[in-house]
Amino acid sequence: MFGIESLLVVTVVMPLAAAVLTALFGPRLLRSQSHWPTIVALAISLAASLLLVWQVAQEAEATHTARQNEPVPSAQPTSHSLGYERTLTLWTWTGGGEVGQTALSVQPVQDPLGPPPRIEVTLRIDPLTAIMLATVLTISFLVAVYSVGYMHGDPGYWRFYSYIALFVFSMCMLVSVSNFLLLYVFWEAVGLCSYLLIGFWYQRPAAAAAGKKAFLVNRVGDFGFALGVFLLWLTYGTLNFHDVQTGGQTQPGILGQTFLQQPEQYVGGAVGTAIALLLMAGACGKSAQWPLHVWLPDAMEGPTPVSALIHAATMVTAGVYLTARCLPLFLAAPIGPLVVACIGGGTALLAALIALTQTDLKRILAYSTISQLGYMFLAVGTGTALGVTAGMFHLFTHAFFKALLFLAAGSVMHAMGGVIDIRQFGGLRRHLPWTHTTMLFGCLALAGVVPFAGFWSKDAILLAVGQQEGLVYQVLGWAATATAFLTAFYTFRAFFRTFYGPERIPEETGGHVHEGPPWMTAPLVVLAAASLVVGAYFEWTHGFAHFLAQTPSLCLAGLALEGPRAELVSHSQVALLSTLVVLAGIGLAALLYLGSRTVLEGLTRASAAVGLYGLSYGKFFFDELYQAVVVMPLTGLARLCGWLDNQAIDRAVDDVGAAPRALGALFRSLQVGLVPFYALAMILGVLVLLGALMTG
Amino acid sequence: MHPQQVIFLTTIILGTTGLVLLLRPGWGGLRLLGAALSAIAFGAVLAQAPMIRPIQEGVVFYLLAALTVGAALAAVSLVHPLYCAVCFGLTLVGVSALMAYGGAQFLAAGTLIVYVGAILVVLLFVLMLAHPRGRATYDWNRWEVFVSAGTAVVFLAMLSLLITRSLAGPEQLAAQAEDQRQQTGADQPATATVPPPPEENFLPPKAGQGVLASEHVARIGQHLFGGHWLAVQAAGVLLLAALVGAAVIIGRLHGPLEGPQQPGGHSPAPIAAGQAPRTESQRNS
Amino acid sequence: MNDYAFLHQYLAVGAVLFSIGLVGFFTRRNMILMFLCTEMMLQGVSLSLVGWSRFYDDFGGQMLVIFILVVAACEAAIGLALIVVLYRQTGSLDIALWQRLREANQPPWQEDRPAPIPEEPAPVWPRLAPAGVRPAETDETTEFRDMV
Amino acid sequence: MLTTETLWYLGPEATLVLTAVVLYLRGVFRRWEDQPIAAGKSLSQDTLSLQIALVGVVLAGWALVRIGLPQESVGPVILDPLGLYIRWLSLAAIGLLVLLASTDASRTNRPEYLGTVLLAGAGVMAVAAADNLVLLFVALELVSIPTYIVLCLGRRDADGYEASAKYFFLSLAASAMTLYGISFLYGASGSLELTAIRQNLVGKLSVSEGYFSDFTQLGVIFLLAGLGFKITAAPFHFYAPDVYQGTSYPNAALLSAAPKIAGFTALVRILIESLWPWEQHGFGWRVVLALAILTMTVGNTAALWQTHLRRLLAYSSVGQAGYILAALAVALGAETAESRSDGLAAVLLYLAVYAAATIGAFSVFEGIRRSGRPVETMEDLAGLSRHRPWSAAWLAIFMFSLAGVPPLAGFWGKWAVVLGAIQSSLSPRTGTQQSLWFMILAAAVMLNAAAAAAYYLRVVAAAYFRPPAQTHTAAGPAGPWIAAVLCGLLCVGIGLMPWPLWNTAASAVEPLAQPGQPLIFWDSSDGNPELGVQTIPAVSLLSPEDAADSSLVHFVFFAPERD
Repeated sequence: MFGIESLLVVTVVMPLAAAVLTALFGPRLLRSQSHWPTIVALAISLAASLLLVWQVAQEAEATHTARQNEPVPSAQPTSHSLGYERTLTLWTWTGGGEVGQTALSVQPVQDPLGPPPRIEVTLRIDPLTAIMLATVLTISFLVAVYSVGYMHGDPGYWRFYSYIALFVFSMCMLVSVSNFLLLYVFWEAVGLCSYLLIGFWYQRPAAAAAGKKAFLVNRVGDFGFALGVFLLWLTYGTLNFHDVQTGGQTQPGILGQTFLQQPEQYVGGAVGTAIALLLMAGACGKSAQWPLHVWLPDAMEGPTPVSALIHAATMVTAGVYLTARCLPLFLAAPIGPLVVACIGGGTALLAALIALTQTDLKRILAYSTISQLGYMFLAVGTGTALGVTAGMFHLFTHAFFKALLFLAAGSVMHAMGGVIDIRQFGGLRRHLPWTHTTMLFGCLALAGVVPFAGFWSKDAILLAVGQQEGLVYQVLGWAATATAFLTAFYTFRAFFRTFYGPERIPEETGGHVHEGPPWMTAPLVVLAAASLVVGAYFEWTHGFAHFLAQTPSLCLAGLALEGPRAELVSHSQVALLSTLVVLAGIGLAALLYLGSRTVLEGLTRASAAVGLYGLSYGKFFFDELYQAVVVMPLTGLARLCGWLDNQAIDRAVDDVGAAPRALGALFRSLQVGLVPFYALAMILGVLVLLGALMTG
Repeated sequence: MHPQQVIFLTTIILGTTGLVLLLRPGWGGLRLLGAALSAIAFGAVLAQAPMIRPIQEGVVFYLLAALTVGAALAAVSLVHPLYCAVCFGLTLVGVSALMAYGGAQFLAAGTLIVYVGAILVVLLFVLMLAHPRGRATYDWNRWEVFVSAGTAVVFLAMLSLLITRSLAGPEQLAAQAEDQRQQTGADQPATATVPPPPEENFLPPKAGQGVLASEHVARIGQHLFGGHWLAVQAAGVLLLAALVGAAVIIGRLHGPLEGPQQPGGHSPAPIAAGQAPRTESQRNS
Repeated sequence: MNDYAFLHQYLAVGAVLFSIGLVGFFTRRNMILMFLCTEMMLQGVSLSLVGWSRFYDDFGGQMLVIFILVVAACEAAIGLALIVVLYRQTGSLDIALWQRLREANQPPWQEDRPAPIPEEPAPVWPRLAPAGVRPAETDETTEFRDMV
Repeated sequence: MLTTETLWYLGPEATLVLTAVVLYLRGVFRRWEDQPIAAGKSLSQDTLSLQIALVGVVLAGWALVRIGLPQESVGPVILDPLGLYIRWLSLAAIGLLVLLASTDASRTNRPEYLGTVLLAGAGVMAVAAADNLVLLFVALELVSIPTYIVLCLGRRDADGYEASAKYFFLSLAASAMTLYGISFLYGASGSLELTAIRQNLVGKLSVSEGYFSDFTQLGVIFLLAGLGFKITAAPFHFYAPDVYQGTSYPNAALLSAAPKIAGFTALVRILIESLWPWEQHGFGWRVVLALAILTMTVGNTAALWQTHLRRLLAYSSVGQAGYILAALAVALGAETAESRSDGLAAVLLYLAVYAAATIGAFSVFEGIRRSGRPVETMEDLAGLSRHRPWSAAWLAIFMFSLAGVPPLAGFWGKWAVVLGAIQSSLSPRTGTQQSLWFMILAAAVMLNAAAAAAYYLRVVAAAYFRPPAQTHTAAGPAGPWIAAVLCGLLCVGIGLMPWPLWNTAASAVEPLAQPGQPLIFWDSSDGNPELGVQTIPAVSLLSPEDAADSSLVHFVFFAPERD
């Protein structure tokens, strides 16, 4: 009953059922109880996914052990598979042509019309998917519980839960499909849910504009992604991840065993680079990496649980997932990993710099998210087993503490009556003790203080980067270290300004500041505990790395299965350095925000004098730049087209359309209501006919 | 210019002018001029037809035609509606006389009896009932006289041109045959070098039912109750419907009239909207 | 030849009557006169039919005329009833009063200027001469005096 | 010769007339004092008259079923499939109108009203059976005169009287023109019998360009003018919007059904049965084609911004008349028997689907009241779908059918028309100019259908999408409702299965469309035939084979087979 396939299906289908149920019965029947279908479904899904992780771990271990024990016949290198994967094909959609016509060939198919389009609607489970599923569902469940308190009384309550459930379904499908086309479909589906949830309070112009912006910016990336998928199709003749057995023949999937065991078969050169860059464009859009990072801060217009779930923990990590999943494709491209690393490192530093001066608590966290995602890309961009593991590990831990931070910020916001500007409140620690404590955990984790989760994963990233050869990676390593310092600083800047200092309560609270209901505090506590323990546990047990290493696409020949572990010496060096840096950041923040104001003001004035402050506060003016370079010309062009359309085409069409109206007005104007006139008109008609008879 | 076109244009110009003059009241002697011009125009229409020969045989016809057309003109142009009705009666007399002259004695009698004896009398009755004081402004005020007269005269001119055009060929054939007969003697058959084709090749056959025969009325009866018996029955149904309908329309047989009528029923309520703004006194002056 | 002459003349008179009826139908606003004008049009048709009937020596045309008579009688019955009802509504026989039903955006037709009513001279009735006054002599009386 | 058998075959008409007489008698002998007139409510409960009328209609239908078609000539009537089709159509329409009139304002004179409606129905059926122009004329008057009466009875207020007056006077003028046309036709052919006209015309020199051809064409012109009034062909349609607006819904339904059926039947009888071989090369089809285009354009464009429902439907009926005229033009201008048959069948089919949809629409409007008063304007329909969802649904069906939306009956009517026009224009034997004209006709029909959809949809939109202000209620008796349901079923049924009706129509026009023997004609290449005998060569009858070879022969006509 609890076979892996059925567990997978249950995991995926439950949120969909909840979404449909809530959408159908929410508005009339469930109303303020609309959260129950989602919460129950997510609980079931969560349990199933945890079970799934456990079973996958068992089976992967068994497979691994068996494979290690058996002697590897060198003559038949393909006799055993790499890693562990199970696929479940729901159905096959063949867009014409006979199934099995495709010639078995690992050669790239050059003829675009050669193979018939053949789409396998297949779910897959492998360690990468299992980790993603567990992460997504854990956070989703906690956020759903939290939202019961946070969204209480909202007129769109059922709508919210319906969207959330739909999002979770899409996200689960995104990480568990085994086909690029379906990946693209659910890639768009999560984007749609994100759009719907950012614009959840669509009556507010800012929310509507933010939703639109997110959608449009994502379209840019998605366009690249779609081109990448087309190029994959043209290059490989299939879009499947896995190999398909048809009629005794094997049709190799892009990320299937056939290719993985002969990684030299991956197309390199210009085509491979193009594929990698196009996929990276999609990842940049979804994960808010430079230069497509501008939508994420604005996405904070959505409800805070949405920010926590979608824009911190799950959806935005889809880009990292995609990069990790397609790592063989990136490795095949000459500069693929380097581009990924550069974008990631640069974005990390850039976002951290912007976060320094922001005053909106959620926006600080949003830039922090961008920065941390940059870390992950940097790690994956190293192209080593250590790097990928570190990136995925950071993704995993980051989900917990960033969700925690957002939920805590939401709690603050909830208590402050919707105010989120850190200049307007302060010294809240007495009023919000639970929030204070849990957010402190989150901040420590984000800053990377021993032994919180962020410390371990960030250290792993720094280590992985530091182990790479080459000047670029060295620079990136130093940038990452600087980012760590900045992260610590801005994190605690926000923390201190919120909870310490003189007590300031904005008027919107109505003098009634209180902690949220248990629905809200319970997830905070759970997440705080997780922020404390997950990093240390998995780091010490090496369970995460070991488990993840069973993922097929990470078992590439170029990546040593059991790659060189970090030596203890370098590990301690990195840990020491990062701890020092982080402590410096925290200390600086304490000095500036807990101590005298004069230092802070002096520093601010000094940085403002050289323009640095404005640069940071203005988010490096990317929005303005895009406005000037992209939006304005496009708007001008659109205006021109619109003018042409209105004045030339529409005018012509209107004139044609007005002809019946004019004719009708003419004919109606003859209806004067007088009998003699009507009779005269009749006779005039006869006269015309008589004239026709006379002349011809 | 073809003589037909001359007559065509003359008819149009003279007729329109004449009718406009005739139909504009208050112009005194000009109306007489208009009547004269109209008579000339209508005479031109009649004059396109070949003369009835011998002339003494045609004189009666021409007199009757002049009477009919003249009375008809008077009927549409006279100011006083009672005079109009009387002149229409005169037209009917002329028409029935023409019918009798054309071999339809029964119809002549019927027209006189039905039209003059029944319809016209009822018309007069209603007219006098409605207008005990005689004329009213609208009785003779015109609606766009020029356009109406022009339209009707152009209509007549085109019609007459078409009729003349259609009949010209057969008339010419018949005249040729007549000439040949007169040249060769009345009792001799025609021995022309180019004999005209027999009529039945280009005209519908004549029925030869003896319209001008002495037992005219008997034959009418035979046809009426022979081939057209169904039409007679249908006409009976028609009369029934008309009688019942007239009774029901006018009768207020059952129940009150609806609509904007006053409860008393006697004081006529003017139509409120859309009517020309004029007072009761103007209307009935 | 006279066949054609007769036919042509009857058709011409019929057309003239039809046209005169049309003129009257257009220009008269008295409903009874309008009705009368349509009857005049029918008379024109009847004359044409009689002409054709004679030309073809066929009774069909005369049959039709008989039924025209019948139909005219029916129409007269209905029409007069209708006219009386209409007269009851407005107190007038003017057809131009009935123009309420028309296109919504059309202004009502109005005559631009009412035509003047020609004044009739007051009738002079013969009067009895007052007693003791010698009646004025006319030509008539002087002319016939010696005969009396 | 008229025999008793003839009367037997005219049983349906006789039944209707007798029923009308019974109704008139009931009107006379009814005990009016029993009815509380002052209360003003119970007079509409005179269901007995309604029952009598319905029984009469049913009996007439039974008689129609019983008699069928005679095998041989039975007297001076035409009892052919076309006549049978028209009689069925008109009888069905009359039955629906009687049902529709059950709520009518005729409540003061309901027996007379219903009897007169039945007489009008008998008139339409008599038009279909008339074999000569005299009976045809009297039958047409038997449609017209009851219509005057019904117009007067149906609505007794200023608007109603104005509508009656307008219809009456203009109809008089139209009658005069019809008669004038008949007289010219008589003059051209020397007979008033429909078949004799053809026999007298065909084969004579006069029919081509000769002596009396102008008379035929004059006759066609005046007949088109007079009958064009009945079928609301532009420019003879002017009365229609005013009269429809001023009268009640049942009267408007009667006006849109009975005179149209009668008028088109008369046109088909005269133009096809009597004049067709002549008309093919005459200018008849051109005139009809031009009238068709003008009519549909006038009706559909003028309807676009109407808000009064009856006025809108009046313009709609003008536009629909244009489509039927288009089919008639196709039949007249057709070169082959097939396309002639197609055109005529399209006329019949379109008449049926039009009658069903338009009577249905009027029934729906009659069946609802808004705050106790009939609906008049588009605004009155607001919220209809909320209050009377079924009425709104039926209304939508009728409007879609009138607009010609595919799954409904109206689509097949337009389909037949457009198809006929296109086939005529593609006919290989057709001249270039003729092809062009029929192409223009097809384009005009399609353009008009597109433009017309706008205002039909506006009605539906008004019923469905406008916010309701007042509630709609039913009008009381179920008559209009039943009529609407029947019409709706017809629209949907014909729409789903058009072939039975189409086959019936096609077989009904089969005798009319039979091709005849080729007949020889004369050479008119060199002359002006009206100027004299010199240009007329000797007439010779050639065999068909010779005709095909002879270069002298310019015109090849088809003579009827039946003689």
